[in-house]
Amino acid sequence: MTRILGVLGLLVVLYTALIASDPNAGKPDNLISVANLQGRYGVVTLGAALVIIVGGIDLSLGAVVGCAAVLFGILMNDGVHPYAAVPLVILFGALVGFTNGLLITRLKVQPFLVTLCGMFIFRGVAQLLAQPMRGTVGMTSVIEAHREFNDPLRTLRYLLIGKAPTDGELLFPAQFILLIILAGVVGFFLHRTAYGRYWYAIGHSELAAKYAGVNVNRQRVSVYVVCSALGSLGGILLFLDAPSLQSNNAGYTWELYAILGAVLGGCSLRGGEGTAVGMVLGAMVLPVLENLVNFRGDKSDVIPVVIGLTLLFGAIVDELIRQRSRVHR
Amino acid sequence: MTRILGVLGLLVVLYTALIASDPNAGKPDNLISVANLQGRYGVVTLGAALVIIVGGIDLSLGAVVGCAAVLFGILMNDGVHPYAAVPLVILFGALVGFTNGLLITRLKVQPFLVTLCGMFIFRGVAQLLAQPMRGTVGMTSVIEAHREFNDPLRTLRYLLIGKAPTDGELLFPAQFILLIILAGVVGFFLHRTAYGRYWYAIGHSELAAKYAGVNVNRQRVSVYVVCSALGSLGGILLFLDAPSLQSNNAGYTWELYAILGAVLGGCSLRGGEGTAVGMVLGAMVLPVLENLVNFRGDKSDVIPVVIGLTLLFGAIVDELIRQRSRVHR
Amino acid sequence: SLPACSNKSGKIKIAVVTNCTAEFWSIAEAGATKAAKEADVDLQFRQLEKDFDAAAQMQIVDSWVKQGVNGIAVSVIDPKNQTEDLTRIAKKVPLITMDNDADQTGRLCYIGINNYEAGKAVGRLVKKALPKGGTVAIFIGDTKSANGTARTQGVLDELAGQKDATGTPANHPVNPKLAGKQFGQYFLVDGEAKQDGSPTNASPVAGAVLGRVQGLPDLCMIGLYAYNPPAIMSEARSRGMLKDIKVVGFDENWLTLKGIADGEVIGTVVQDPFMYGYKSVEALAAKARGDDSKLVKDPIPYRVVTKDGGPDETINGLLVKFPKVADFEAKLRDDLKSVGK
Amino acid sequence: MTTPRLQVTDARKEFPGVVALDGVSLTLAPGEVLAIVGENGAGKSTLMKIVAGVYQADAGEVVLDGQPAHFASPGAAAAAGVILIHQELNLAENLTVIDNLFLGREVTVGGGLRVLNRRAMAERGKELLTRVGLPVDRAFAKVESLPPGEKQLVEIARALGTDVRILIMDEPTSSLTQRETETLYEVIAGLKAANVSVLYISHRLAEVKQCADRVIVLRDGRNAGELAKADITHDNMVRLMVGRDLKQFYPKTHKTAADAPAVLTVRNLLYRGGPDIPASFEVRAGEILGMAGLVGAGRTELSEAVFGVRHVVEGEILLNGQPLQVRSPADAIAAGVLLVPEDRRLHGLVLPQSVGFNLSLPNLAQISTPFGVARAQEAELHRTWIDRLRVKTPSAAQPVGLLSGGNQQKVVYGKWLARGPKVLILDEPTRGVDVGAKAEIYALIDDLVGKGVAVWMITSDMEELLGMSDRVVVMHEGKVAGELHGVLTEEAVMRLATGGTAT
Ligand SMILES: Nc1ncnc2c1ncn2[C@@H]1O[C@H](COP(=O)(O)OP(=O)(O)OP(=O)(O)O)[C@@H](O)[C@H]1O
Ligand SMILES: Nc1ncnc2c1ncn2[C@@H]1O[C@H](COP(=O)(O)OP(=O)(O)OP(=O)(O)O)[C@@H](O)[C@H]1O
Ligand SMILES: [Mg+2]
Ligand SMILES: [Mg+2]
Repeated sequence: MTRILGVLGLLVVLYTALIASDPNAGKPDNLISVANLQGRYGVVTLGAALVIIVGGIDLSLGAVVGCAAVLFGILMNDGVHPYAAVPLVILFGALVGFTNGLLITRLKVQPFLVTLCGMFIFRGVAQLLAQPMRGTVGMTSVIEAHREFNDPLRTLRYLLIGKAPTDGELLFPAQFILLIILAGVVGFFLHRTAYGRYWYAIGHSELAAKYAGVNVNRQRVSVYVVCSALGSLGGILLFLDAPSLQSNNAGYTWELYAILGAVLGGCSLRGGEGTAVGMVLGAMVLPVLENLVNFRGDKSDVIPVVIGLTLLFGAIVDELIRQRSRVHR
Repeated sequence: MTRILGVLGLLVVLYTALIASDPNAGKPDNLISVANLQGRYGVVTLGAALVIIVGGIDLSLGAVVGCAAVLFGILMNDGVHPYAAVPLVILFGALVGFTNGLLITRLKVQPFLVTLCGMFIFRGVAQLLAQPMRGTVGMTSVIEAHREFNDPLRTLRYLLIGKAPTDGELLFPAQFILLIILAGVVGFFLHRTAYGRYWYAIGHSELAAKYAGVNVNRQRVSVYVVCSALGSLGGILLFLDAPSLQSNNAGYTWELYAILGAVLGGCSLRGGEGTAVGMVLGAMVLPVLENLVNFRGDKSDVIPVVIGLTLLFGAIVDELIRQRSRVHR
Repeated sequence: SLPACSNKSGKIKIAVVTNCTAEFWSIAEAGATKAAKEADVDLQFRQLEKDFDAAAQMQIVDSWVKQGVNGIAVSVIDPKNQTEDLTRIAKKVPLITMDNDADQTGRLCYIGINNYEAGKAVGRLVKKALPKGGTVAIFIGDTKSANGTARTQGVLDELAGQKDATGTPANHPVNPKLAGKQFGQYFLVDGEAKQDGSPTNASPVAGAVLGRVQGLPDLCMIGLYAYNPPAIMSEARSRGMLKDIKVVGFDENWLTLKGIADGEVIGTVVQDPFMYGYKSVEALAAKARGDDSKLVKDPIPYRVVTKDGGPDETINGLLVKFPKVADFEAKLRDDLKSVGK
Repeated sequence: MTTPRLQVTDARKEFPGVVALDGVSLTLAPGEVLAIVGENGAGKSTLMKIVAGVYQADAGEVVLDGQPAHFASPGAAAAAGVILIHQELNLAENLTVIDNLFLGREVTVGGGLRVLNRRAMAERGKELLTRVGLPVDRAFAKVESLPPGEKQLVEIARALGTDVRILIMDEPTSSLTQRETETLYEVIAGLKAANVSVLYISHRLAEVKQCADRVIVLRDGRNAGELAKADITHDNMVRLMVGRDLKQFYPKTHKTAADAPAVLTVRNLLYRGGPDIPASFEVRAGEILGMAGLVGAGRTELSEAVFGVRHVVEGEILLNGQPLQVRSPADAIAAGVLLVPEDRRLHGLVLPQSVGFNLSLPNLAQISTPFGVARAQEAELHRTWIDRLRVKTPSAAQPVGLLSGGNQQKVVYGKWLARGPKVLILDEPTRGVDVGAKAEIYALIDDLVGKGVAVWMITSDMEELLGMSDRVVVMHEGKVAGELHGVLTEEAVMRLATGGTAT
C-alpha cells in the first residue's frame, strides 16, 4: 500500500495544479486527451516494469516502440491488411524480446548492455525499413497508397485510440481503457498466479529461485517477450495516434519514460518489487505533468527544470513516506 | 586480466578495420583526431565507471557535461577570466555530485531516479543559462565579447585539446593525454589506496563495508562528487573543442556512452568490479567505431545497426572469454 | 499571474510552435516578440523540445485549442500526415503555417521560403566556387526532413543541371577507392547527403569525410543545417585543410557569417527567421481583430549572403537579395537588440 | 572484584511486531569466555548487535570498563575494541582474503592519501590466517571462491587482527568441522591468555561445554538463567533454554531393512569444475546416509551436481533404478530429489519475501487453479508448516530475512516437506538451529525416513553424524574415501576424512 501513497499524492497535486491552471484544463476533453496519452505510456511502462521486477532492464524499449510503429506503417504500405499487420507487429516485438532474453539468459550478457545495443540496432532497423518512405510513415500516406485500408484503419483507430473515424476528433480515452485492461491482465499474472511469484523470486534472488525449482531462464525470457510485445503494441498505438512518425526519432527516450513510470510506481531497480496498480499510477505522472506545463504556458526553456524538479520532489516525498511507514507499521 | 581481453580484442579488430578501410584513415592526422575524441569520452567514462563500481548509476552525467560546457561559456561571456572559469565550472560539477550523493545516501532515493531527474534539471538549467545567448555558446563569441580572453582561451585550448593557438590545427591528442593522466590518478586511488578498497567493498556489499567500519555514505558521496566533477571537466573540453554548442543538446546521451564505455571496459552494473585500464579501453571503442563507419562511407541509415551489432558482438565475445577463463583456471 | 488567465482579461493570445529547438527559432522568437509588443497581444512561443516529433507538436497545439487561444502558427513537420489534424484545428482556430507548409489544411497563409529554390541557390554558389567541377560533400542534420529533402534536391539539380537529378554511381576519378555519384561535373562523396542526426555528431562526421578526401583537388563542403558549416570549418581547421577547401553554407549561424567575413566560407543562403516570427504574429493578431490584410500572400524570398554582396536579381520569379555579410550581420543584430536578445 | 569489562543492564529492543529483547542483563569479566545460549529467536544476536553498535537499544545500559558505551556504528564499537563476528557472513566477496582481513583498517602510508602498504598487510595477513588454521595461499584468493567454512575462518581471522578487547562470536562454528573447531578453541585460549573477553554464541552445546567459563541462557528475550563452569552440562543448558527436559535427542526410531532398494544411485559421476576422480555411492529407501569430510572436501559440490546446479560431465544418476537427467534443479525437484542447501540465505530463501512466499514457492503448481493460486489452500499450507515446524514468526507475512537464523532454516524445511520428497539431500541440516528445534528436525527426518524417504545428510557436526546416520560415506579431497557401517566412531570417520584408510 505505502508503495503507492507517494505517487498517488503526486498525482493529486498535479491534477489539482492542472485544474487550477486554466478553466479549460479541467474540462473532459482535456482530461480525456491526457488520459489517452497516459494509456499509451502505461502500456509500455507495464513492459518495462515487468522486466524491472525480474531484476533486468530494457533500454531498447523506446527503439522497439519506434521500430514497431514504422514496421506497422511499412507493412500496410506494402499491402498487408491493417488487421493482419497488428498481430505481425506484435509478433515482431515478441521476437525482439525473445532475442534479448536469450542473449541475457544463455550468453549471460548484462541486460543493460544487450538492450543498449538493441537501442542502436532497432533505431537503425527503423530507419532502414522506412527508407522507401523517405523516413516518414503516417496513416494518411498509408491510406493514400491503399484506399481500401481507409475503413479498417479508421475503425482500428477508433477502437484503440478513441478518435472519431470521420475527422479524428478524440472521443474517449481508448488507450487508457486498454491500459486498464492490460494492467488487469498483468496484475492477474503478477499477483494471482505462480508466474508472478516466480518473477518476484527471480528479481530478489535468482539463485534462491533456481534452487526452488523455478526455471529461471524460461521465466526471464518470457518476461522479455512480454515486455517487447507490449512495446510493439505501444508502437501500433503511437502510429495510430500520431499524425506521422520519423523513423529516426519515433519512440525516442520512451525507455527512460517507461522506466521512470515503473520506478515512480514503486518498482525497485534492484528487482523483486512492484505492483500493477503502481505501474498504472506511475505511468500517469509524466503526461499530466507535460499537460500542466503546456497549460501553464511555461517557456520551453524552463520545462525540463519544472519536470525534473517535480519528479524529484515526488520521488523524495515517496521515499519519506515509505521510510516512515517502515518505522511505524 | 581476462576482464579486458575482450575489449582489447575488439579494439584491435576495429583499428585494423579502420586502417584497412582507407589509406587516409591510418594517417597520424586521423588517429590523433580519434584519440582526442576518445580522451574526452574517457574522462567522462572514468566518472561513470567509479559510480558504477560503488553500485550506483549516473544518468545526469550527459546533462552535466552539457550544462558545464554552457556554464563555462556563459561565465566567460560575463567577464570571468578563463583560468578562473575552469575551477568554477569544476566546482559546479562537484556541487552537482554532492547533491546527487546526498539525495542518494541521506534521503535514500534510488540513484537511477535521482539522476534521471537531474538529467531533466541540468538540461533545463543549461537552456536557462544560455537564454541570453539564444541557446548557443562558443569560443568565438566569447572572444568577440572579450578580446582580452583571446590568448588565455587559445592557450587553454592548446593545453587541453592540443589545437594550435594560431589556426586551430590539431597538433597532438591532448585530451587523450589528459585521460591517461586522470586514469592514472583514478587507478591509483582505485587500486592502491584504502579508498579504492572501500569502493569495491561498497559496490559488492554495502553491509559488509558498513560492518567493517567504512563510512559508506561519505565514500558514496565522494564518488558522486568525483563523477560529476569529471563530467564538468568533460564539458570544458567539449566547449574548447567544439565550434559552438547548443544548450538543448550539448552532451546529449553522453551518459549512455559513458556507461557503455565503463561496461565494455569490465565494470559490472551490479557494482564492485572494474579497473582503470578497462575504463580507458572501454571508452576507446565508440569513437574508433564511429570513425570507422564514417570512413567506410556507410549509408547514414545503416550506421546505428552497424554500431549496435558491433557492440553486441564485442559484448558477447567478451562474455564468452570471461566464462571460459572461469572454467579453466 | 498565470498567462492563461490573461485570456479572461480580454487580451488577445497568439501561440507559435516550432519543429525543434534551435538558435534559428530563437531569432524567430525575437521577431515574434517584437510583433506581439507592437500589436499588444499575449504571445506564447514554444520551441519543440522533442525535435521533429509531430505527435508531441500536435499535443501542444491541442492544449492551446482547448485554452482558447486566438491564433496559432505552426512549423509543420510532416505536411501530408498532419493534414487531418491541422484541418480540424484550422476549423476551430485561425491557423498559419510557417517555415514548412501544409497547404491542404485550410490554413490562412504560409510564411516561409521555397526550400527547393534555396537549395538551387546553394548549388549556384558551389558552381561559382568550383566552375570546372570537383568533389563535393553535403552535410545535413536529417536527410529525411521535408525542408532537408527539398534543399538537398535543389543543390543536386543545380549541380547536375537537370530536374530530379539522381546522379550516376561512380568512383572518384583521382581516388578510385572513393565511391559516390556524379552530378554533372561534380562528384558527390558517398552519393548522398551525410546525415549526422544532431549537432554533437556533426564534427566527427565532417572530420571523417575530410579525412577521406584529403589531398584531392577542387573540394567543396556544403553544410545545409545551421550548425553544419561551423562544424566543417572547425574540423578542416583541426586537420589543417581549411585553405584547401571551399565551404558553402545555409542559414545565419554567427560562425558561418564570420567565416564569410574572413573569406573561409564562400557564402550562405539564408531564410528570414526573424520575419517568420514577426509576420506570423502580426498576421494572426490582425486576423483576431478581423483584419485579413496582414496575411502573407507570397513566399518570403531567400537571400544569398556573401562577402561582397551583389545587386538584387529575379530568379525563377523570385526577387532575390544578395546582401554583404557585414550589412546582413549588422541588421540581424539590430533586429535582435530591438527585443533585448 | 575488578570492574567488569562489559556490563549490560536491562537492554530492551523492539522490532515491528517483535520484542526481541525485554530487559536482558549480563556482565563479562576481563579474560572471560562467556557463552550465550538460547533457542532460535531468543535474542542472542540482537543483544550482541546492540553491544557492537549495529543496533541501538530502545532502553537499558551498556557499560564498557566502567564507562557508558552506546556505539553509533560498528566502526565506533570497533574503535573501542568491541568486534562482532556476525552469524551471517559479511564479507566483500569480490575482494581477496587479505583485503577483507584489513577492510576498514588498512595499513597505509602517505597520510590522507592512504596508500596501501601491501607488503605489511600480506605479512600480517598470513600470520592471521595461520592462526585460524587456513593455508596461507588463500591470502590472495577472492573470498567468493572459498567454501563457507573457509569464509567463516576469514571472518575470525579478521577479528583477530584488531586490538580486540571484547570478541563476540555469533555461531562461529556453524559451518566448521571438528578439526577447524579445535583450532578455534586454541585461538580462544590464546585470546583468554591475552586478557581478551569473549562472548560466544553456539547451538552446539558440546562446544559450549568445552570452552565456556560461564553460560548465560536467554529465553524469549529475557534472562533465563546462568550456569557457572562446574554446572555447564548439556542437560542443564537444555532445561534452561527450553524450560523442560529434552529426551531422545537423536530419536532414530526408523528401522532400515538390510536389503532396502537403492533410491538414489550415483555412479561414476564427474561434474564440471569438480575433481577428476568419479564418485559413486547410493542412498537406500528408509535410510539416512551420512556424509562426512573436512571443510572443502567437495560434499556440497557433489550434492549440487546431483541437484542439477553443476553440469554433469560423465557417469549417471539413477532414481529407483531409472536414469535421471538433471539439467537444472527444476528437473531434480520434479523427480522428488530435494536439497536443503548449505547457504540458506543465498540459495535457500528469497530473503526479502515473506515466510509464506517462501513456503509456497516450490509448491505453487500443486495449489494453482486456472484462476491463479488458490488462496485458501495456500493459507492452509502456510498454517500447517508454520505450526508443524513451530516457526517463530509474527505471521506468514513476515519477511523471512527478519527471522532468526534457526527459524529461517525451518522455513527451508517447510517448503520441501510440503512437497513430499523421495530423496532429501540435507547439506548441514541444522546449521544455526537450536537444540529444541534440532530435536524437532531430527524427529521430522526420522519420521520421513520411516515412511521410506531416502535421506542423504551432509554434515560437519560429528554428534549429528554419529547420532543420526545409518551409514556414513566419508569424502576426502573431492573423492569418496570410504564407507562405514555398523558401529560408527569418531576416530574412524576422522581417519578417512584426513586421508587415512578404513581398517
Ligand atoms: N531487523 C529485524 N527486524 C525485525 N525483527 C527482527 C530483526 N532482527 C531480529 N528480529 C527478530 O527478533 C527476534 C530475536 O532475533 P535474534 O536474531 O536476536 O535471535 P537469536 O537468538 O540470535 O536466534 P538464532 O539462534 O536463530 O540466531 C526474532 O524473533 C527475530 O525474528
Ligand atoms: N564457488 C566456488 N568457486 C571455486 N571453488 C569453489 C567454489 N565452491 C567451492 N569451491 C572449492 O571446491 C572444493 C569443494 O568445496 P565444497 O563446498 O563442495 O566442500 P564441502 O565438503 O561441502 O565443504 P564445507 O564443509 O566447507 O561445506 C573446495 O576446495 C572449494 O575451495
Ligand atoms: Mg542469531
Ligand atoms: Mg559444504
